[in-house]
Amino acid sequence: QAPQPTRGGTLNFAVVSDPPNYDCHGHETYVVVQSVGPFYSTLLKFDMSRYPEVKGDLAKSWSVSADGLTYTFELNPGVTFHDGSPLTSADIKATYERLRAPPAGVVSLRQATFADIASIETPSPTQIVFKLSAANPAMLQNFASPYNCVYSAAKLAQDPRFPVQNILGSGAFRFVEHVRGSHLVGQRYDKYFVDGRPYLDGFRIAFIPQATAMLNAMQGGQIQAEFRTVGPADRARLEQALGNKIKFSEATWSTGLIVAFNTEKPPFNDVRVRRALSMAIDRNAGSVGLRRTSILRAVGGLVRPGAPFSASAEELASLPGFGRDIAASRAEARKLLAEAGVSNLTFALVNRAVPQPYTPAGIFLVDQWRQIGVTVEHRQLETSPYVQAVRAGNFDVALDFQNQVLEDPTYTLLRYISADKSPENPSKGIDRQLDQTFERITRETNVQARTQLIRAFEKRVMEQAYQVPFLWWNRLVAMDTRVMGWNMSPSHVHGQDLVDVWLAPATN
Amino acid sequence: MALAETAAPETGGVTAVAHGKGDEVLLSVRDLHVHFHTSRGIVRAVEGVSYEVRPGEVLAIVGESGCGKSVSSLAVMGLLAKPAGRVEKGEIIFDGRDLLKLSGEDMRAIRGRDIAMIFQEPMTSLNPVLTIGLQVMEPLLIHLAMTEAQARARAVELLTLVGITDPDRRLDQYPHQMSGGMRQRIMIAIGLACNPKLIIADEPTTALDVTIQAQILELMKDLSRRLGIAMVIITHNLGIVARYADRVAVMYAARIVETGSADDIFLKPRHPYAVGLMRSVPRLDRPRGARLQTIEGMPPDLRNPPVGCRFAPRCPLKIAVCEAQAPDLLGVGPAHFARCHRSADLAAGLAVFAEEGTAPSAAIDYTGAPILAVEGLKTHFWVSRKTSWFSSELATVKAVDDVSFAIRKGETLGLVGESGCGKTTVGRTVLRLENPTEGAIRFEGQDLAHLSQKELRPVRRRMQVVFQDPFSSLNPRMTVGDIIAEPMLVHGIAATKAEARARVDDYLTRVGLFPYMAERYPHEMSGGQRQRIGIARALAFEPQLIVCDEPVSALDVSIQGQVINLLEDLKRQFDLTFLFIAHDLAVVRHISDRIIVMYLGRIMEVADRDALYAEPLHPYTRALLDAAPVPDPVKERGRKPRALAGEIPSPLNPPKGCVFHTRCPLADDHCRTVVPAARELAGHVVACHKA
Amino acid sequence: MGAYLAKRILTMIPTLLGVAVLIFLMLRVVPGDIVELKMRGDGGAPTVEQVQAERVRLGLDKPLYQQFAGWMVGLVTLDLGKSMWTEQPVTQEIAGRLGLTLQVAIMATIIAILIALPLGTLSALYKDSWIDQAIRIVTIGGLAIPSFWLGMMIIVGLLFAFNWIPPMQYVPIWQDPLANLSQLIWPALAVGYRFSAVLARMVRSSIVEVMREDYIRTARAKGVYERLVVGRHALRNAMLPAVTVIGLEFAFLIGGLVVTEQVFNLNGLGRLFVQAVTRSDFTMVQGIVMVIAVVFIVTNLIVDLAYAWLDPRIRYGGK
Amino acid sequence: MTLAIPQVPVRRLNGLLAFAKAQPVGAACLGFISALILASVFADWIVPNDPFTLDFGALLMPPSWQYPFGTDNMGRCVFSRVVYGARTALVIGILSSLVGSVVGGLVGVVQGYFGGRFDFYVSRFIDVLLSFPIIVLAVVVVAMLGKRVVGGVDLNLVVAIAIPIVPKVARVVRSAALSIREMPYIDAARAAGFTHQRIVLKHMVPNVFAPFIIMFTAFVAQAILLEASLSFLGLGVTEPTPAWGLMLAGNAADFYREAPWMIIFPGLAISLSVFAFNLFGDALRDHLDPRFKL
Ligand SMILES: Nc1ncnc2c1ncn2[C@@H]1O[C@H](COP(=O)(O)OP(=O)(O)OP(=O)(O)O)[C@@H](O)[C@H]1O
Ligand SMILES: Nc1ncnc2c1ncn2[C@@H]1O[C@H](COP(=O)(O)OP(=O)(O)OP(=O)(O)O)[C@@H](O)[C@H]1O
Ligand SMILES: [Mg+2]
Ligand SMILES: [Mg+2]
Repeated sequence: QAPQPTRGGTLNFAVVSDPPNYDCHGHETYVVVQSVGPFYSTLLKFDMSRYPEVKGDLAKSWSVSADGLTYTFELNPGVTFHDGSPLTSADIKATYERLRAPPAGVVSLRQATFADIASIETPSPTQIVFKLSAANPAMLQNFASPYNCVYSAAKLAQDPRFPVQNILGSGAFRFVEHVRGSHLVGQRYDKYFVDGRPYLDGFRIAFIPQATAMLNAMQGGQIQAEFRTVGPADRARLEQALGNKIKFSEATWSTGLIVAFNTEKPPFNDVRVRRALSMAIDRNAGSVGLRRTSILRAVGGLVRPGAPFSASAEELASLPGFGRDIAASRAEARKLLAEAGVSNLTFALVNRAVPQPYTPAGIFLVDQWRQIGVTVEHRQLETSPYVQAVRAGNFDVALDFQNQVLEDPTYTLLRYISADKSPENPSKGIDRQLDQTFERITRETNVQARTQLIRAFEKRVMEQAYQVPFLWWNRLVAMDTRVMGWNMSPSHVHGQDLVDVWLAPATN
Repeated sequence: MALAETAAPETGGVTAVAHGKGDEVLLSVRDLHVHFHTSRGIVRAVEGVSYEVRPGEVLAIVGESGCGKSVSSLAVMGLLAKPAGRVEKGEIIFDGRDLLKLSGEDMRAIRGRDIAMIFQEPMTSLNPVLTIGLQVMEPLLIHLAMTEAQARARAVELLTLVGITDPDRRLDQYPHQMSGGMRQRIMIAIGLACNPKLIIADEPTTALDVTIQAQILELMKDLSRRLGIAMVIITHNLGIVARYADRVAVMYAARIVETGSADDIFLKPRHPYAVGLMRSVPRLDRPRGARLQTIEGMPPDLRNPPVGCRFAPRCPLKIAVCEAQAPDLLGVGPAHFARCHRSADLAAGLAVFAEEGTAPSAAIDYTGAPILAVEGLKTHFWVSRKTSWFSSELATVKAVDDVSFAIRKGETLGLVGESGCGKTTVGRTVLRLENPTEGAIRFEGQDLAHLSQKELRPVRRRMQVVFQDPFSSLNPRMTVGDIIAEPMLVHGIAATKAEARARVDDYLTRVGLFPYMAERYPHEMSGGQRQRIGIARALAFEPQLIVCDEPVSALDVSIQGQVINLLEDLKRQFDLTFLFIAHDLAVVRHISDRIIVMYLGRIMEVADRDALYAEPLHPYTRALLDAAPVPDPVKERGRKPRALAGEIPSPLNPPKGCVFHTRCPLADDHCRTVVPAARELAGHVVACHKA
Repeated sequence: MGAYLAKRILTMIPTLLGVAVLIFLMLRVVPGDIVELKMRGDGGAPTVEQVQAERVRLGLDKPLYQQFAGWMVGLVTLDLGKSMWTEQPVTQEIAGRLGLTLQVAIMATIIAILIALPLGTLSALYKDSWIDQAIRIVTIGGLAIPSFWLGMMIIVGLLFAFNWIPPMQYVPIWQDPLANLSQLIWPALAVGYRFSAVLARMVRSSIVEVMREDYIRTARAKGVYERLVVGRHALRNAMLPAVTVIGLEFAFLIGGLVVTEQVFNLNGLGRLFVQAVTRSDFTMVQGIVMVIAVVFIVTNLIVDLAYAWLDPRIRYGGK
Repeated sequence: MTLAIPQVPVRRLNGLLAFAKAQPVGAACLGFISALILASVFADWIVPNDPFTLDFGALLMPPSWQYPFGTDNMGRCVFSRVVYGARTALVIGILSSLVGSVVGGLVGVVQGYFGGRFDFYVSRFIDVLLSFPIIVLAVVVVAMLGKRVVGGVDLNLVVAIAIPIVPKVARVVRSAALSIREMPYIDAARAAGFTHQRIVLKHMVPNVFAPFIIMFTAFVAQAILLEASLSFLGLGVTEPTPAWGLMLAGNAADFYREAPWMIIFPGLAISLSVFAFNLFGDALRDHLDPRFKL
């Protein structure tokens, strides 16, 4: 039987580094969600036990009009910010206005995703209505994004940048202290609007940039959890050292590596070369091998394996580069290269200088291409120049990554359309056929039809190979066996509000 | 602080006391052997040395550099460099105890208490970070168990004794705040602190100027007589030996070759080396001969000395037996011993040294245009001077201040003066290695003072230089041949390498070396040989004028004679003109036609060589001549100690008026305010109000 | 003395200015841009306009000379600007880390002095004996073993033996000395070993050299006890070059703990520096470099003062 | 760093023998260094396995005949990677030390020779460079230059390691050059009317060679260490190039229980080779110029 939650205790966990600032809206990094998220509420949130379904957070209930153009939310009553001021629909309106049309000096990285919102109305303090300009099957997920922290309208009116350096939320925890580079402390908010929550007295985050140091800290008992991931080898290490004091949760991650070809640079403007290089990668063997030393694991298409709309194993196997006969695949690849006249191809693979999983992936890819006679220089760059190089097209081939916080194809497939329509597309490829298909995918509300469109889109992407998925990551969370009430999800930004987490009393 | 006054003029009574202890021996060194075990072999630095010192007696040990003088006395002190240096054999009996058998602690108790030692380098022998007071008081506290107050009182007494004024203040000062002469006085004070029975002074004045040297030596002599302290003075200056020593031991290649009373050694030398030594130095007290007599060759390598008499390879009197069998130290007179197979022959006059001719040099035509005329030359340096606590100021060193002279073709112009008086700077400015601040340098009619380095290039061929230090004046990375050939090739004197090669051989031969030496590197040559290479390099330019900056000062006396002779020969052969810089009056007198005496950047007196020595007009010239000891004990005994008092003032802060007035016995108020102009007087040019 | 200090401080200005210009120019060559990194580093997809707006806000669009002038004005008023990453004042960010780094540097210096003085003296006095050889190997080992590897070994050793690692959170020593020391003693040991090696070698060679000096011979000739010869006559002279080394090494530790801080997970200046560089946080890098340069120069000044205190030749000026 | 005027005699042919006799430990180190050089030159023939081949069937294998130092977490042979790592370390170490020493040496000699205002301004610039800790300077330069790999060597990394060396060498060589400049043989050369160029190149440069060569060996050691540190920080050599520092980077230490050989052998390789270079440099200094202090 499920153990009864107990109250009390402080959860110590690690996050890789400080949030640069506290503004959820301006970030796309889990660091902000994991460290600042517990101080805030959002309109909706993902239901961790039934992911990817959503549930209410501030919203008690909601309804969507039949045409999919009107979203009406009923708010929980009696919600207060940590300074005691009440939270009303005005605050939510202010928050969403800031998200979809940030004032000068404010960054909202979610501007595009809320572009479909035409207007926001607040009929009453507990009711808020969003009117859309077009139906959007991804909109509910969008409202559940943990980055949509709800800010105080009053504060925003005084200073739109107020949340950048200050934390005033309505979440389960109150901000106590943040020592840069060292730690951040939160304490239970006694007037949190959900009765009996949170269980924890508070939490304390240690910022530990190095994975090894984090593991050491876990082994030394200084932290009880780290919610991003540990590597497969670390699991063995921790199990050896800590035995049954440690437990693990595992899931395919909504994050993956993508091999991108710079289609503006010959010979990568030649589809044969791109496809050959994609086909030379033995993803299946890589998955089996790399899972033992890196956080790479699942072979998948454009959609995370296991997620709605993902390709089945059979469907995958028919795509170029995913076939089960690697020898044949490589032979084909050599042939394609020969046809393209670049049998002795040499190029540089731009990769991110981050140990997991970029480095092993890079090493593996270099080795794979070596096997079809291609010489690759592995060029690992620090994140900043890496991002710069990839975005500016300063590369031959790049190992890019995708991080799908919201897994609806509307968001996840965006990067594959023509470069002039998608700022995320590093390959510079232009493919109107893909654009058209994508447009239909974003508006198609019929699941069946949508799935078919996605399959077609996927096939085209794999064949043209402007950018092709390599492997999906595997999320492996290690935590003290005492940490309870936390649920695994495919994304490390979901379910991190710590509302339901509790610490079992120490046995012995 | 006039030393001349403090020294007791009549010495007779004191000496009598000193010798009154009779024949008991204070220190007896017997058959001492010291070896150094180095990675390149065993250096037998001292072999079978024996000598005795009686209370109150002054023993001088003389000999060439490296012959083992210092090592033998360090062995007495138990201060040989460990672990390389070892006493292999012998006894050192001091006051009835064999020092070699004492424990380290017992030996320490003797050092500084019974035997004190004074070293050569006053600048480095005192600890720079400890006060003078501490350093003087240290032996008192350690050996005599005095209290601080007692020790300080005694230290004041000691400083007064060695002629330091204001001793109480000096005790709290640091060594760098004193001049070299004062530091040496302090070293003496330290030596005297515990009333030792014996003081060993290892070249105590070599690093000092003649006038200061005279002060220090007078002081030491006086103190040893008054306090009855025996002294061992190590030196290579025969004049000092003659003036101060009772007895003399002459060392050659790790052995004592002759020992006896000072009179015996100087008047009746019985070893050819001792004979040669006396004859190879230019002397102020004798008429000047054209050539010096020299001891040819070089001392042997102590790692591998010759089997027979060690001096045989250089000895003009050697006979067959000399090379086969090493002679013993045998008596040749009362308390007079020599280590020579031919000492009897020498005594009997059967073995004689060939006398060199004394042909006078060709008369110089003084009427022609001078080859070099220096007019009103000033060379000033700007230096930053630390004044006190972290502050400094920019000061001017007037290294050369209004100097004028001329050299005629074929003439040798000597330039003497004590250290720091600006001799080198004159030479360097003439060569345009320094830029003159003011004045003209007319070389063959052309004023060099304002030429650019590029314009100077053709001039440089005709004006060359020989430096003082033979060890640093040759590029250690070039072979001898390359060193001499390089200027010929660069200046187009030799068109091809082969031609240069041939000329190199020629020059090497002319400077007394061998053509095969062209392949060698400088470090494979001795000091004298290196100096010859330096001369050959200068000759290779076929110059008109050569500036010789103390070309023999760094050389041993025997080698010095060789180089001086060589310079004279070459001058005649190549029709050269020399500007010859030196601080040794005898050397300058020997080689020069005319002499300039400088003091603190100014010319004091210019005169013909003989006139200058015969009747010096400037009081400074007179003082210099007085201070220089001559190697003749009889003459020295007749001379009164007339050391010039005081120190050389700092060039940063030269005295007003006549720069010499602070030390001049004749100075009056006029001298203190008005700079004397140079004027002609009896064939001299003198800058003195009193002359 | 006051005048001297004033003059010394004045002469620092050109050096600091040089450092400022150099680091400023060097950073502008660094490829990549903090704005891109901030917005895209974790997969964000901002529009071009957004990126540009953020650049404008951070002043990155201004011409170089304007940026430089702005920064210089800040420097003069002791305002190092704001970090482009956190938008917190750089001084505040640095202040938060300096304590830790300073303490590790000081502890390493103390450890080094405690180890190096006896070892260096011993090996000088027993030059070429087996003691000397053994010490020499130990000290060269200190130069050879990378301190990050040593640090790794220390941590791994602690984990292996006790399943324990030093506490991660820095508490100032006056608040909780035990926690503080148990955190910082390890990195101090890891870098202190190298430091002590450098120092011991310097102490050895300068004692060997001093023992050859004439005044040591003079002291012995006076019959001074050997322990006084070493303690009074030799050590003080030999300390002079050692003081320089101590100063230099200490100053270098302020910025040079980069790797060690990484290994020991210390929230110090070095880690901040590497993070700032990898993030292209120019103002932060500039600020840290200026602080390091100031520490370096001030340490040099202190070394000079120590020199003067130890060496009367400097204290009382030359003749 | 102080320096006495090196009066170093040139020892030619039998120099090596004399060195071996006078400095047996130094000679042993020279032997080790030679072995290291040979190993890196002939790495292809020495190693039992290809250092790049991933073998997922042989992850974290303990040392065995096939894998003398075991395998790493990618199934690569640690021994082969250590041997190839020697190549990386030596090439980068020697190259950057050479570049740094030559540039610094030339700057120092020219500074020492001309003195005056030129010397003053260059010295101030050198002061500026010297007030950066080495690693700080290297980190910034690495970030600044990025990577430029030519023939398997990251030239920019070489530059980044060389730059901190330049001012150090320049300073020491300058002081040597200053004292050499005062030597009479330089005066003789000036009095001979030689050109500046000739005096600098023929008379000064060969005479600062002793401090130069001593510094060069010492800086090879430093450069190897610095390269390892940078690689450890992830700023140096990149995977899959075998390099010692890189082998310790990332999560290598996590395997301390399962595969301690992953961190022991590369660490030893760094330590031993730096040790050898340092000891050799020491011996060389004792041999060439006992008064020289670094
Ligand atoms: N520490 C040492 N190691 C090796 N050889 C030494 C050492 N000290 C002296 N020697 C050698 O011993 C010999 C005698 O040296 P010593 O110092 O006694 O000569 P000296 O007569 O005092 O000469 P100088 O007039 O130059 O002072 C020399 O050949 C010298 O090279
Ligand atoms: N380059 C220089 N900078 C500053 N002062 C200098 C310089 N060269 C010489 N002097 C000073 O000028 C004065 C004269 O020096 P110079 O070398 O000409 O004397 P000298 O007569 O040759 O002495 P010595 O007999 O010691 O060789 C000295 O006080 C010296 O300190
Ligand atoms: Mg001597
Ligand atoms: Mg001179």
